[in-house]
Amino acid sequence: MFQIQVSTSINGDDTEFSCEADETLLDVLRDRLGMTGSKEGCGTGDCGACSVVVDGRLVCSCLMLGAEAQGREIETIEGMADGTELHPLQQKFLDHAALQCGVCTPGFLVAAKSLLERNDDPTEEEVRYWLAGNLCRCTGYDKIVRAVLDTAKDMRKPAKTKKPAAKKRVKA
Amino acid sequence: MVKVQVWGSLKPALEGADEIELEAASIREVLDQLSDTYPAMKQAIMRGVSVSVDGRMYANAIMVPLKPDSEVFVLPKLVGG
Amino acid sequence: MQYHAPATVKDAVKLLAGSKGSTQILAGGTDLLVRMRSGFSEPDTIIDIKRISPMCKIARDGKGFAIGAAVSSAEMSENAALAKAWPGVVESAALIGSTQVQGRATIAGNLCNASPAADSVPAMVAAGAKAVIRGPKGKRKVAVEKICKGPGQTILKKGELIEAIVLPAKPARTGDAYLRFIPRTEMDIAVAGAGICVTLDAKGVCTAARVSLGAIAPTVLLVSRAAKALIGTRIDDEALDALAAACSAAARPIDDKRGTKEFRIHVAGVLARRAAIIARDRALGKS
Amino acid sequence: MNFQPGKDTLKRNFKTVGTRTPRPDGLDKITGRAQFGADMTAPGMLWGLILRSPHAHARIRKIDTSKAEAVNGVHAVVTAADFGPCPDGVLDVRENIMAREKALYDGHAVAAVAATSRAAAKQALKLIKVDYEVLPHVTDVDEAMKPSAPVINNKLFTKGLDKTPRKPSNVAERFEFGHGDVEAGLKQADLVIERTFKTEATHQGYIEPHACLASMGSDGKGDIWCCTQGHFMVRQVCSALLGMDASALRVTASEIGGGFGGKTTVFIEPVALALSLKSNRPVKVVMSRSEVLRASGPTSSTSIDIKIGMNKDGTITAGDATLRYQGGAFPGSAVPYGAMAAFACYDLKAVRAVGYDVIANRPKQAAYRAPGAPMAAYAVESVVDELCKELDLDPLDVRLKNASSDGSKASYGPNFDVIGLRATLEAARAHPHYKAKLGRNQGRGVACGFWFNFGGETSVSLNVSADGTIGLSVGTPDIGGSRASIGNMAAEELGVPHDKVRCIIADTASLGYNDVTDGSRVTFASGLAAINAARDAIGKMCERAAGIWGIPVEAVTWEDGAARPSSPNAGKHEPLTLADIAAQAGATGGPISGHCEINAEGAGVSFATHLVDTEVDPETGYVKVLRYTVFQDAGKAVHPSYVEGQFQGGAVQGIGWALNEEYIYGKDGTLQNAGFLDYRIPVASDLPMIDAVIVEVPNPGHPYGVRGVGETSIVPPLAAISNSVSDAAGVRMTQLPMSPPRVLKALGRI
Repeated sequence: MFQIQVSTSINGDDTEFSCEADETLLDVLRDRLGMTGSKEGCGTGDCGACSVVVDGRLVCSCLMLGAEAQGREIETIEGMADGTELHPLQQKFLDHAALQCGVCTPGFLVAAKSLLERNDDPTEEEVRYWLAGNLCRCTGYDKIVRAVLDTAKDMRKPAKTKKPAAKKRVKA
Repeated sequence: MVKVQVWGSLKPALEGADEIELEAASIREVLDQLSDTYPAMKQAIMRGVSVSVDGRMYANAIMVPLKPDSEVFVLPKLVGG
Repeated sequence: MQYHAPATVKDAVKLLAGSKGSTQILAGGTDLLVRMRSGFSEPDTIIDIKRISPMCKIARDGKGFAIGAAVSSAEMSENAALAKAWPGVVESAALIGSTQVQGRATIAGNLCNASPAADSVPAMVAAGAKAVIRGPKGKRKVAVEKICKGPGQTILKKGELIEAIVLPAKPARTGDAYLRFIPRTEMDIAVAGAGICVTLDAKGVCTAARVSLGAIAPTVLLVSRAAKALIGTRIDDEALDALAAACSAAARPIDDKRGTKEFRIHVAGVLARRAAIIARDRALGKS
Repeated sequence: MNFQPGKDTLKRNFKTVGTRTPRPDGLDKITGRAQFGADMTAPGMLWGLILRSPHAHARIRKIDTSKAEAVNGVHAVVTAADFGPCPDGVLDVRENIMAREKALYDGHAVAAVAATSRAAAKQALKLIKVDYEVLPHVTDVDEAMKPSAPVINNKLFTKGLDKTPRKPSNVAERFEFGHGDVEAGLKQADLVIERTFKTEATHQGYIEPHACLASMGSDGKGDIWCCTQGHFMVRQVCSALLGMDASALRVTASEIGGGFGGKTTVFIEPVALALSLKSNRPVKVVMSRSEVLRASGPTSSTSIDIKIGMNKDGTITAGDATLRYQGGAFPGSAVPYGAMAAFACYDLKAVRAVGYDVIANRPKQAAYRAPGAPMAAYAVESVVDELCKELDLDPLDVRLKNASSDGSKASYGPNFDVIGLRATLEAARAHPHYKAKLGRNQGRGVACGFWFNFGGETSVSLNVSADGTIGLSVGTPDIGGSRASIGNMAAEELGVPHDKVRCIIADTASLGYNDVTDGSRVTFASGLAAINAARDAIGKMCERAAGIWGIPVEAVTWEDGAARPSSPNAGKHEPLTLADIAAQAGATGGPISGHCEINAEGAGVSFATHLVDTEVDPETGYVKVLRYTVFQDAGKAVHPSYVEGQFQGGAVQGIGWALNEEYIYGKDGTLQNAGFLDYRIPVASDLPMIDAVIVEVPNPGHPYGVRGVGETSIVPPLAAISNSVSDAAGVRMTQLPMSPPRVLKALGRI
């Protein structure tokens, strides 16, 4: 089988890989690039544990081919903290005990970050619906929702230093 | 004497007795005597039992000391989730 | 398996017409990749249409809209003009799967997947949407309700693909709505769905209506008898009861893991009634 | 130095215990660094895949693996023939991990391959030819008990009857519990209600599928990395199945992405090990979600009859239950625990619970959070609720009137120690939720629940480093934050800040045996062992201080993290802190560590009361959960955030069980909904916040009063929600899940 050569950007790093045509982006991240922070809970887009952001858009990496990553900009959980500085959501998840087993946590963080970049003042209902595609079996979601709402509140505080909406550079 | 009861479906194994009294200083002695006296109990004990002593549950411990008036209850082996 | 990402519709059609074995178009991929993983679908060739720029755009088509086949439902929700004109269609697309799925899923893909439970299809049918089909012999426009022949089957011929979905200009005092029933609040496939589009005259009397039902037959249905129950009325309780009865009567569903036959028949009527109220209020400018 | 229940006094003033400290594994889990079961790789690793039966019940005439073996990249193919004789205790496990003569359920493993790529392994699976003779099957519990049902195991003769039957059947065993004259009790009652209930099987639904990496050398030594609730159990079972010395196999528990009981047994680990043995390469096996649902262990489906008598004043005169639990293709459903737990919340003069353990063509059930109890509580609490309604009595008053309390005789036999059921009921009655107004189509439900909670075999090692920090090794995989709570208990005991203690899960070669993480035992038992280990280390540090000061050890006490002379008579000595002593450890006698190896006893039972409001859409049967409050006795909440987390998580799993989760089998006996799309666990938008009220009635069996909290929280919700929906709909619901079609049907709308 011929492998496809792909050049892409992952968390700002230029990355090249080769993959089979039917390999998903999740398989590539985990098995070829050693980035195991994105998890496979279902492989069918029903659990959100593999959530990544592609060109500013939240997607399930299990529902995207590795080959489709050509020229795209991909953000994963591994790029969420800035060096040792945690993203505010990460800190709030710790503060609120918003994780138990932690296997769904990377997906929730990536998805919640994508929400707060679009809506810095979500209602509880908006948080719940945005995150409906991220399954958690341990927490009953209560502490996760609180952590996201609390992060939004904190991030709004410093004189509207609102983060710019995620960069969109769709190269079609 | 230690008072010993067993769970409902094992009652026939005690050959009609609702409760029996034994001289025993530990769970091990209770289980040994039950096994020796009642063949049907032996099988159940071999498959595994939990034992309650004065209201406290022991899943797999036989060396637990008993008081002379302890109440012992033999139950199926417990598992959890 | 081969993967192609052509840059033009022409190239895509050429690849599609010339491919051997089974070929699948990859738009959002949210159904295709699931089928591939379960072994249901084992294509020899995949043609990714997301590198074809016109297919990634929502264009004004006269006074209507042409929604490229690679446009995600999230992009539809973000298009203010589209959401204002056809809220029912946009909302139906926003019901497909999760936020993550909506970032990829397309209504053209939803249609081609040919599931009777596809959320966006009854809404498109009610709105009078047409599919623009491109193939080796050129272009044709077909009403959305005519695309699916049965579960998993479409009228598309070898070498053909859907280039865009076209929504007409919205007539004055017209409102559309789509509602579905699922056991949870999100993440399920519709157990039943109802899309309604109504046009009222200045007095609030319904002059035109389209009623479409999902998940209650092998394909999405356009139920003219149900539309007739609304036309000439003010969409009052009596008309709504007649609508619900007509919808239940038209439903011929199956029992499956998602719902029973009797449940689907009943709920099809309930949903149609509720959707009609929303559509009516939208036509009246109330919402 | 070990804690003596009943003799030692309980500690009630705490510095670290009871605070909400950051968890030690937190950073790894929020950055994606934590390594779960599927995240490990090894040089030269192969991918293992398992072929599964598409039939519910079929004789395996022949398996031809020759074509699969010929696929390029395939290094091993195994079938049941690769698993030889084994001890009786693991026979059923051996049959379950690889079908031998018969495939007993849809999804039963029949063969496995290991190849250099997943694609090659997938291709090889397709080339394995299995010659099946399809047999009649049965999946429903009531059907399986009928004399006309296909007999799944012709060597199965019902145990627990007065006389062992001559004919085999699908009924493995009968259990009976209770005391008093039930018939007389029912006769005395002003009102007797009798009802039959059914519940469908549900799955634990952990988000991380089973995964393992096994490596077996030709020298007979092996390693397994896997997500499990008990790596010592994995070692025992795998070594027994492959005829290895237990100590030749080292098992390391990865981070575990949820278990809830489902990871207290093995499915893929022995298969991966056998593949590794055959290929002489490391082999990784990861289940797909569909495999998890088809072939790991869900709960029992059940059918339950309840008869309860009540007087007009609310006194329950007698309770009678018959419980039938289908536990999949092998004996061992949780029916005895269901029967024992059914009436545990009530202090009854006459009570009887009879349980039948039934086999059917479904995957072998595994433990799921308080195994067996939620369904039994559902049935009993539904009838109690109906009696309250019929007699116009307040459901909390009636429960308080009949509640089990300290010293009362439990329905399953023994007398209770100090228990907190009343405290939870009183907390519920005083809570604003109980008085809040309800709207149209809305209803309120109340229910109580009980779970035993375990202790069990536990081993902990606590090492004092030269810089005065602590390494704490425990052997119970952390499924919900237990490293934080255990580390905090050690810090409390030693008198050091919590962040000076690092708690890890040690592998099977580095620590004594530990029972699995189950029965809500870890914070209790590993915590108790950690406290004992800390006391052991303190004893040693006091000896060192005594040596340094030249006074007898009896004259040294440990307080606030330092050794101090116990009285002025002992002489004037500046306190020696833990760090001071640690720095001199080498010179004063060598390294200092504390140990504890125990069979932990004294686990305190736990009770909860749940309150829930729902709204029913009378036109669609859709149920919305509006408000939910959990009141549960934690004894002492070591880490309140994770105690609340257990309450909330259990309640929501119960909501799923009550409303939408179910195993749906087709007429052909195959599972119709083997995915998260149609196996519908609750999503964030389905739910309100879950209020968690921690009640603390200290357990006399633990130095800090700790009780297990993990399991009780799933016991009341099924009944609480059913009672709430019944209240809202005005009709008694008797079947779970209360999916919209069932609710609509109950309402008479369809």
